[in-house]
This record gives sequence, structure tokens and C-alpha cells, in this order.
Amino acid sequence: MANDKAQWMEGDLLVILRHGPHGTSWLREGLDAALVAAAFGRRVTLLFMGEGVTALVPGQSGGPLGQKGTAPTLEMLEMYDIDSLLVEADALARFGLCVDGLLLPARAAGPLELSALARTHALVLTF
Amino acid sequence: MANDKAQWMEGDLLVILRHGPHGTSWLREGLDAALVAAAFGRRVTLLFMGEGVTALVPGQSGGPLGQKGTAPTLEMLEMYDIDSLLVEADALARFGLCVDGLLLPARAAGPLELSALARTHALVLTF
Amino acid sequence: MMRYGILLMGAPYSSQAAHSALRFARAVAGRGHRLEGVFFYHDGVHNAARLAAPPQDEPHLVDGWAALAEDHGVSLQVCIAAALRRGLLDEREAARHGKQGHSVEPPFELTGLGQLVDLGLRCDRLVTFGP
Amino acid sequence: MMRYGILLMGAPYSSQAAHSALRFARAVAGRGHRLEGVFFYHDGVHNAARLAAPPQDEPHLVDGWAALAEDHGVSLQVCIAAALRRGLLDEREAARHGKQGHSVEPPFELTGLGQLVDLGLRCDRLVTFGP
Amino acid sequence: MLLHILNRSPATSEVYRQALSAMGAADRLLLIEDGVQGALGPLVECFGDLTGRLYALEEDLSARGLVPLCDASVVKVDVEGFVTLTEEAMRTVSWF
Amino acid sequence: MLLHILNRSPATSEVYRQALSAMGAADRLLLIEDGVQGALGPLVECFGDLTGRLYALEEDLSARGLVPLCDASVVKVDVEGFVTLTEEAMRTVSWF
Repeated sequence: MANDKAQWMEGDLLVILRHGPHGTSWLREGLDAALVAAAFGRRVTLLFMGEGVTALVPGQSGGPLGQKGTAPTLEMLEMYDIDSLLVEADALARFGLCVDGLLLPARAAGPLELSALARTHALVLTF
Repeated sequence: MANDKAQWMEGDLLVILRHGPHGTSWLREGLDAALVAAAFGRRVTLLFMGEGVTALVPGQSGGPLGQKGTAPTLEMLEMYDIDSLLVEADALARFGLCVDGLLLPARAAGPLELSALARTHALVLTF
Repeated sequence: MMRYGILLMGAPYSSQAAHSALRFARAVAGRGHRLEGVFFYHDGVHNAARLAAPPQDEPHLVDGWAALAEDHGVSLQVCIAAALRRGLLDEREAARHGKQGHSVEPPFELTGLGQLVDLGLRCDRLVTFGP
Repeated sequence: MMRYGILLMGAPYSSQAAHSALRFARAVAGRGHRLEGVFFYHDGVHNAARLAAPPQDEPHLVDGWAALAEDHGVSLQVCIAAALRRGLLDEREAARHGKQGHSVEPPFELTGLGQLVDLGLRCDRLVTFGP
Repeated sequence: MLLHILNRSPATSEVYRQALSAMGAADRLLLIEDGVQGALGPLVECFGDLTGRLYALEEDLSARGLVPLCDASVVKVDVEGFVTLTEEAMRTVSWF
Repeated sequence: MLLHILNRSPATSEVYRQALSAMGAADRLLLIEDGVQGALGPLVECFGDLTGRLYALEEDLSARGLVPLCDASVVKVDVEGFVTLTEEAMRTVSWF
């Protein structure tokens, strides 16, 4: 399997996002860490797992009291050259989502790739 | 079913404890609320659900840094006349526990009783 | 007209609980009900942090609660035991614990858990917002 | 000898994360490793609350971190963005935001998220303690 | 009739099972915050047969872009409707 | 070989599934805090076949009275052993 590694995403930092927008600050704070690392020239991969896939649902808005949400931050990712976006395939299915309908271009990652990602990045942060 | 109500625990306050000791402050803070209510003369029922059943495992101790844990608090319940202790039967089975081996005398509650408890108490607090 | 109480156990920012509770509180008052009080317990006590400085383009929950109290005469009761452990002290408690400075001020008031039981049993409805 | 870093994202008292992290930090230092720094993020920033007043018979985590810093020269870095929202300000930030009083003091220092990335990539091991 | 309020996603937390086991035959369940994820097609099955008694807070669905994905069996209510549900219920129980 | 660290009970949170799906064939899993509940007989089955690679922090088992209930397939380590596990692993990943 070691010879197959080249096919997987590599990078300095893997940020695993496991929470949806609005309900908690996890998604926001995970994205902030990713943006800062990218601004410092690090290669960042984002992995959306579990309910984290709902971060990529289109049509989000601010909350009723004026909460900003995270959709505007997600739209900044490209500006920071963060274009390695992976989505847990099982979670997509669980939420009835399809990779083509997401807010940003992302690739579905199956079990084999998931289990390799932490090995192909120098640092892994879970949010 | 309304005619069967008399067989279920009744009271002023139902405190639902859904967390084990040490990991979070939920159990401690739930027990504190129960003790205060009892000190004010209210009839309190405790319901241990899910991992909350581990609160009643015997042989607990303080944490390595001197955390107190909740076992000493549990032992105070009787002093405050809190003797209505119910344990979710399904959770007992899930954790491989038996109602006879618990820290305090408690009764296993099956699905029918669980679904009636919130109706037979004037106030329900979940922790 | 019914009497409502709110139990809030989530910190602002970290969880949505405070946003939900404040919005619900406004709606309750708007429907002509009497909101007797909000009790802050567990991490909800952080809603009373007078030093909170969120970004200017985001809602300021601490101010939001103070405005609710002023508009509708709602008492804001903070569990004293939960607050002290978490670094939330009013001037009196700061003095008692020999600390310089304080982190809680009116309309938030530090009070005992008995007030929660009282609020819950006195009101027609107590609605809990957890983290 | 390896270089370690710790990322702490749980508040003291509310979760066990701070206890686990402090105990792990002591063990790392005891094994002769170099603990370069502890970074406090998310609710972990509450570990820097200088006004925390836990009961006397319970561990005082804020003091525990300060003792670790003194014993082993560990830097205690608090994410400034996460801290400000949660009411944790040092004297400089309090002045900048027009607040009377402050809630964070040395050896805790408010710093940017870049320090977390730096710590994580500079150390041989970064161990995260979440709530 | 009681109103149960759930703010966690059934995809993440087992607490929805606790809510269900504490519900009486006429009780209602309101999904708020991250709990509204449970209103999505595949996840709504976690709640079994609550037809007519399963609600979701519209503002929370909307902020998450989930209104178009909300299952038809779920009754959408705004915050005013939330208050109405608490008026109609004898008591509320929160699950988080 | 990586060390995965889990602090939530499989009875409460689905996060253990995420940890498992991110684990490589030689990776190890350490249960700490409320995660040690997963070392109990009936719950240990959640982790499938990790024999020899599933660890639990002894201090956390002990504080909870769970040492006698810990399944024989789980390797108990103290905090020194925790540090050793981090030394031996190339990297650690935390799940909470």
C-alpha cells in the first residue's frame, strides 16, 4: 500500500472538520486555523467528516440574530490557495448529499483514502 | 395508560443524569441541583440514562490531580432524603452492569416507565 | 399570559444555545407572556462575562441579555458556584476571594441554585437551552 | 529527547481535558522531553482565566499551568481571537477595547493562531486534548 | 402532551435515542440548532414514526441551507411557532 | 504507525466511528477520559478487531471504578505509558 501513497493528497496540515455551521464554533475555528496556515505558506488539506459535510451545503445564510455563519469564510479558501477539499463519502450518503451539488469543488474520499490521510500530512488537527 | 400512573415515581423534580463521573462537570452540576431542591423540601427523582449509569459503579476514586469525583456526593443523597433512584434498563445492559451491584440502591426502569416519568414530575432538568 | 423561565447552559460563541435562548426570550415577551427570569448554569455562566469583546460585526450576547433585562424587566440569575470556578466574579465575590478586578456586573446577579428550582417550579414553563 | 507541543481545547472544570493535558505535560517533562509550548484554543482559553476561584479542595488548573511554565520554561500561548470573544483579555487588549480591568496575565500570553501552526510543525509531536 | 427539544444531530450524537425513549405516545419533538440535520431525508428515519409530531425550527434550517432538503414529513415552525409549541405542551424537556 | 486518542464514550458519541475510519492497519487507539467506557465488555465490540492495538488509560479507568470491568483484550497503560505511545507513534490524532 505504501507504493500507492502518491495518489493521496499530501501536505503540511490536514484539518479535519467534523461539525456543521452555526451550531458550534468548531467549524469556524477549524477554518481559521486552515486559513492562517495557508497564509504562512503551508499546504493545507481540508477533510469534511460526519456532519462536517453540511458546511458545504449551498444556500446558507447568517443566523437570525446576525451571526455570520461560515459560508463567507469558505468562499475565501480559494484566495488562500486552499483547493484540496475532501469529503467523507459515507457522510455524503448519510446526509443524502452529492459531491456535485456542494458549495465548493470537493472530492469524495473513500475508506482507503481516509485511513491514509493522517499519514500523508505532517500535522493533523481535528475540529 | 393514565390509570397506571400511580405505579410510577412521582415528584416535584426529575433530574436526568446522562454523563459519567470525571469526564465533564455535567454529573456534578446535575447532582448539585438535585441536592439543593431536596434541601428546599422538594421531592426529587434521579434518572440515570445512557453513560450516566456509570455514575453508580462502585469503587470510584478521586482523579490523579486531586479531582474529587462524584462518589462522595452520591453518598450524601440519602442524607437529603433522595431515595428515588432509577436507572435506564437498556443502558445497564449496554454497559454490562447489573442493578444489584451498584453503589446505591436503585431500580431499573423499562421503556414504559421512562416514557411516563416526564409526565409525573412538575419539572424536568436534563444534565 | 403565562409565566416563562429560561435555563441556559451553553456559553456564547462556543455554542448556539445563547443565540437560541435570546431569540426565544424575545419571542416569548413579544407574545405577551411574562418572562420571569433567565438562569445561567454550567457554561451558560459565560454569558455574563462583562469583558467579552466579540468582533464588531457579530452579535454581542452579553449586551443582548442586558437589553432584554432592561426592555422586559427580566432577572438575569447566574449560578454562583458554577461562575466562581469559571472565573466569573462580581465585585463582592472578587473582594471575598482576594482578587483584583471583577468579571460580572449588573444586571447579571450571582445567586444560588435554589433560585433555579424556584424559577422552574414557579413558572408555567421552563425551557432549557443546552450546549 | 523529543520536542513536544500540546494543543488544549477544553475549559477547566467543564471538561477533563485540562486535567489530562496538565498531567500529560508533567509526564512528558518527567521523561526528559522538551515541552516547547501549550497552545490554548476554543474553550481551552478559559484555562488562562486569572479570576477563576475553584473550591479550595479542588485542583486549581490556572495555577497548575503557571507552575508548569515556571518549572519547565513552557510557553503558555492563548489564541487571541478565541480569547477576546470569550471575555479573556490581558491589560493591553483591555485598554484597546476600552474595558476596565483584565482577565489574563503572565505567564499566559495572547498570541495569534500562526503560533499554533508553528508549534505543531516545529515539534516532533503535537498532542491535542479536546473537550 | 410534552414538548421535547433536541439540538444535536442524529449523525453525531446518540442523544436522540434518549429523547425518543422518554417520549410519550402523544409527545412532540422539535429539532433546533444542529438537531435540524435530522430533518434531512436519510436521517429522518432515525426518528421512526413521529408523523405529525416531528417539528424543525425554520430559522435554523434556513441558516444552514437545509430548507430544500427538509423531509416533507417534518413540520417547519418559526420561533413564534416554537413559542406556540411550548404553550400547547404541559412541559418541555431538552436533550443536548 | 499513528496513535489515535479517543475521549468520548461509544455509548454516547458516534465519533469513535470517525476514529476507526481514519485508522491505518497498524495504527493504535488509546481510550482516555470518558472514552475508557469503551473498554467495558459489551462496548469494546464497537472497536471491532483491534486486538493488541487498543489501549486504555489506567488512571481514568481507576477513577471511574472500571478497572475490574475492563475487557481482557484492552491493554492498560498509565500516563507514562501514554507518553511512550506518543514516542513510538509517528504522529497523534485526537478524536473528541
